[in-house]
Amino acid sequence: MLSRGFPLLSGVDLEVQRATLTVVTGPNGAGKTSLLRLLGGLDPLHSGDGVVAGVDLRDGDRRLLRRRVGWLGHEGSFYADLSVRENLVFAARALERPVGEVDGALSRVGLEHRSHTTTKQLSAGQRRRLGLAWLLVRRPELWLLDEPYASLDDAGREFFDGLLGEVLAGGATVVVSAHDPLRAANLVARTVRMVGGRVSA
Amino acid sequence: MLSRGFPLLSGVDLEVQRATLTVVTGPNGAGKTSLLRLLGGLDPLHSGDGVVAGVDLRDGDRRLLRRRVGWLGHEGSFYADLSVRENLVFAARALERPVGEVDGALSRVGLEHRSHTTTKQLSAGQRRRLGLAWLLVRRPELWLLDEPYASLDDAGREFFDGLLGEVLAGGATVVVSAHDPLRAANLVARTVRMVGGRVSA
Amino acid sequence: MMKVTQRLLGPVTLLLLALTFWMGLWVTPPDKVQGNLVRLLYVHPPIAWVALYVSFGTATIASCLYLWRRTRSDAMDRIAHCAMEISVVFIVLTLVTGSIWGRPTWGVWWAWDARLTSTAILGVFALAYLALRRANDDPTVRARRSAVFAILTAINVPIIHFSVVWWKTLHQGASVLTSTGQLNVHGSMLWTMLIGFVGFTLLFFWLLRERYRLEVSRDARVRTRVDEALATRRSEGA
Amino acid sequence: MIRVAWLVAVKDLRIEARSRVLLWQVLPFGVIALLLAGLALGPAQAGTSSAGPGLFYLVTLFVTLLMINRSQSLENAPGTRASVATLGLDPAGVFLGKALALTVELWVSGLVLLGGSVLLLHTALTGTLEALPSILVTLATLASAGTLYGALTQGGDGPATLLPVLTLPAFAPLLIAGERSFSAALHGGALWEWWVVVVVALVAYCAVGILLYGVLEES
Amino acid sequence: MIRVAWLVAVKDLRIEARSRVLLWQVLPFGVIALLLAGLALGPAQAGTSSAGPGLFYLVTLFVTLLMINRSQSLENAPGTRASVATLGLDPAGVFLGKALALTVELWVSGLVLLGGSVLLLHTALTGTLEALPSILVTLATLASAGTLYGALTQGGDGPATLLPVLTLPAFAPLLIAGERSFSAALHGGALWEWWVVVVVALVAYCAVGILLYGVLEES
Ligand code: HEM
Ligand SMILES: Nc1ncnc2c1ncn2[C@@H]1O[C@H](COP(=O)(O)OP(=O)(O)OP(=O)(O)O)[C@@H](O)[C@H]1O
Ligand SMILES: Nc1ncnc2c1ncn2[C@@H]1O[C@H](COP(=O)(O)OP(=O)(O)OP(=O)(O)O)[C@@H](O)[C@H]1O
Ligand SMILES: [Mg+2]
Ligand SMILES: [Mg+2]
Repeated sequence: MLSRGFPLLSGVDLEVQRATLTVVTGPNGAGKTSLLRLLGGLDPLHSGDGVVAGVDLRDGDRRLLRRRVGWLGHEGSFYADLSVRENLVFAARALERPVGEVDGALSRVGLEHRSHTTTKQLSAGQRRRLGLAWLLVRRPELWLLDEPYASLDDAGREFFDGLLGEVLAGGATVVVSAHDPLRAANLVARTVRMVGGRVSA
Repeated sequence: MLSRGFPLLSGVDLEVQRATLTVVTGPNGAGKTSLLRLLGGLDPLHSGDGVVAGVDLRDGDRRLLRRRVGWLGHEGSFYADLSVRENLVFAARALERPVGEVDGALSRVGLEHRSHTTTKQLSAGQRRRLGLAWLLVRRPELWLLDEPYASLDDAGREFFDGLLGEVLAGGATVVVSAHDPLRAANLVARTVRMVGGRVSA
Repeated sequence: MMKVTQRLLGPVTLLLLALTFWMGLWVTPPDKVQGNLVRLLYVHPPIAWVALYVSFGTATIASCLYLWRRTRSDAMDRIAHCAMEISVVFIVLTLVTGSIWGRPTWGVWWAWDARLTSTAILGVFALAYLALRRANDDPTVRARRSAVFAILTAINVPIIHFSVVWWKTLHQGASVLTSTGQLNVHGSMLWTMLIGFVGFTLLFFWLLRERYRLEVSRDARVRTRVDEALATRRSEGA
Repeated sequence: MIRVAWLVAVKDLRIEARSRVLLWQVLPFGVIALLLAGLALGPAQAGTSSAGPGLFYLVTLFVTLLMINRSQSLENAPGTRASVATLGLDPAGVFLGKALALTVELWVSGLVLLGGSVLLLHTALTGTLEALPSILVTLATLASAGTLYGALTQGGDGPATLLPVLTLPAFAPLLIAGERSFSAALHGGALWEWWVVVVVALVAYCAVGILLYGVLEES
Repeated sequence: MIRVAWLVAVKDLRIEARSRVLLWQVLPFGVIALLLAGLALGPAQAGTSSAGPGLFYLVTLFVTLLMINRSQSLENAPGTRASVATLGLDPAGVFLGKALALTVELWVSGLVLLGGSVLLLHTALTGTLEALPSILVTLATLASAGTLYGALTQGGDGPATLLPVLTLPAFAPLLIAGERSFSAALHGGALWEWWVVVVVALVAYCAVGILLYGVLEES
């Protein structure tokens, strides 16, 4: 598997079970973020094969895949000039979800008192929380979370762990990249270790 | 203390001893990042008083302060179109340090094999490591580190802990904001907890 | 059959071009008004024809084929790229031969004439295409974007054409075949022109083939470099 | 498609209303550029209204480029792209929405610049009003072409400075057509030919955008 | 100061050499804008060389604005500002370095545009060569003024958004002076008065920059 004219990933042979939590670990630069982007159909696959949620990564319509994916990245920011609430309303409208869900999501992640702040004024952790709220509105089938703990405070991490359990119980699949071991260790079905663009264990 | 027309911090009463490690914790949005920026002279102080390294934050020449400060922020990126090495050489030249130190710093943070990669192509953790290398070249008196563990892998965190000890032994002062407890707990002289823009303990 | 055509392409091109030059310089008579300058007639129009229609046409068709899922292949992307590069060369040649012709006939090297301007604009399009390719590293992104750009360019060709048609023009109109369908040039001149058109068109395809081969071998070299990079990548952190 | 277009257009216009980039940054540039253009050409030529249409479109071109840049950079904030990509918005709708928002913004700036050229370059008022429909259509065409070209230059490593190179050859015929029909309105002359050029271009760009915007977004 | 200036200038030029924004993006834009300007004015006026200097400076203005933007956006990537701020670079040196790099870039584009206007607008070659020194000085002045105003317009959260409006009025006298001395070189006429204007402006902007750039950076 290649990407961006540079061999980001090669020798990745991975199968993820539906409705399980897979954790990807590995040293910096191992290719975790790249793998997650690939799984979400955010980057193209240049060689090798992959099928995610029934969509072929190489020849299939990756847009179909992306509609079913939720992504929380290192830089989880949205339209910087819209307020927290406006961003979520945009997502809800785009997905034809009732706009009423937005306020529920906001208070679940603890941003209700910041709902009229423009996104660019948020602190790092608040931005992560907004990312989680966005996912709550999205309710995707495949959750791809890149270092979800980063910048979150204790309460945020606890909330996140609770959310994970809920999501898995709801039948969605979760792939998380992490440097810290997840605290909700009992939920983890499989841990994959990457090194130098390969899955090593 | 005010900042950016919004009361970011108020009721912060803090004294930091020279050559000690202070950890600032607190929930998301508490004002940790804002406090660190203020200490480094990166943001102006609008009311209240503060003296850092002998420089008055309100009336003094903050540039004098900044020269003595090392900063590692949430988004520790540099000139995106320069390579890793060129960025460090720029810093070394600017500070009239021997350029030879650059390669030492690069190999200490484990980026020697990425020294000709442009900065924008680095992974999140590699970018953090570049930030550390930049600080190694800088050797500041006051280290301000915003969530230093974020995105670093295990080896990186270990290296960071070692670095902390070295820095403190060298007589520099370190202020760290963190959500995880630092592993090198024996080095921590004081933990400050912030809530809602105030120091609570 | 294919092989024979392939092998013959180069020699036939050379033969036809040599024939054009020989007939153009020695067989055909000088013009009453233009004198020997008229001999540019055997070079300039065919080159312009290749620059505008043959090469842009090839690039556009190849781009469409690339974008259509069923015929998508790297080959199409490469053909479009090579055709556009050759088009730059031919557009420059058009401008040069035209300017050389224009200096004695119109008294200036360049004029704000509709045809000249639109030729220049097309040249800029071709250059912009190459710039766009340079600006993208990822092969897929590059191929898609440049294919869309080539198609946008194709839209512009008729627009440019029409936007200048109503403009009074210095440049020669359709002078070889008049609207009554009557031939108004000397017989040997017509033959020379015809051979010229065929010769320069074949020259285009010959260049295209050679350029394409070069590109393929360069891609192969890139691939070996990628393999090397892959090896170092795999040894990373091991 | 229409629903998505509306959603995207409202979002873009709301961001514009919030950040006031058009109002405070682009428009003043445009007006002053008009003033300078008048000065650069010297009082003799600027006074004659013949230079008006040309200068109007030259400045409009510059304003358009700035606005396209802005319109695309909204989508390119770090992280925004990935998050929005997972919404799986219909690309044809996104194209139409962005083109619509850009059209509205260009109309606003076009009206201001027309006012400027009437006041500063002494372009005749009645002729200007007559030319208004053709100007609005030309601006809409510029907006839809610009949205397409903007998507072509988006994301890449180089900043969107590549945009001018790609757009200018395509804008050239539009600008000429616009300028000619503006001149024709001012001084009398055949109008419909230029209309045909602009309307054909508008339809063609919209068609290509609806069909191919997805291919660009994909990358 | 000189050391820092050199360091900054080399860094900016290296980034330019790496990203080729000038070569592939701004310059073609300039050339095409020149072509379009010729078209917008119509063959009748573009052919007369009198429009040459005005158009040259108008296009130069656009190119300058693009380059200033680029020059400042280098410093404004997320995180870059804070990291570089802690280097405590001498602001006078930063100003000189950035102005120097911008001058070099503007000279390159100026030469290309002059070539373009000789070829496309039939500006007389000998007159153009005569005007060259005055053009180079004017471009240097634009670069130093641009660096100053660029710093003013950055970090545009607050009321600073209004400041870009100031750029163009400041450029106006420079452009007029440059255009007049270019015209004078082409058609004969008094040159030295315009020289005085431009040189005084250059010295003034450099002085202000050296003294006050620190104040701007601070904010
Ligand atoms: C820089 C200057 C010139 C340029 C860019 C130029 C460009 C072109 C182009 C693009 C065509 C192809 C048109 C088509 O096939 O639709 C063409 C054809 C032609 N050009 Fe030029 N030209 C230039 C100068 C001249 C001059 C000075 C003459 C003669 C006085 C000339 C005579 C012709 C003729 C006879 C044709 C063939 C037209 C036909 O039969 O349809 N050109 N030129
Ligand atoms: N365009 C590119 N050119 C060259 N190398 C690249 C490019 N893009 C990414 N890389 C490299 O690919 C590798 C994998 O990056 P990726 O972001 O996937 O790592 P990661 O496992 O997420 O690391 P981290 O733990 O630091 O987040 C890195 O070494 C990075 O430098
Ligand atoms: N310009 C502004 N306008 C309004 N509010 C702002 C502005 N800038 C920052 N804030 C608010 O100030 C608060 C403190 O932000 P800061 O980044 O210092 O928090 P933090 O303690 O670092 O949080 P985290 O743990 O999430 O990084 C946040 O609530 C943020 O929304
Ligand atoms: Mg990563
Ligand atoms: Mg913070």
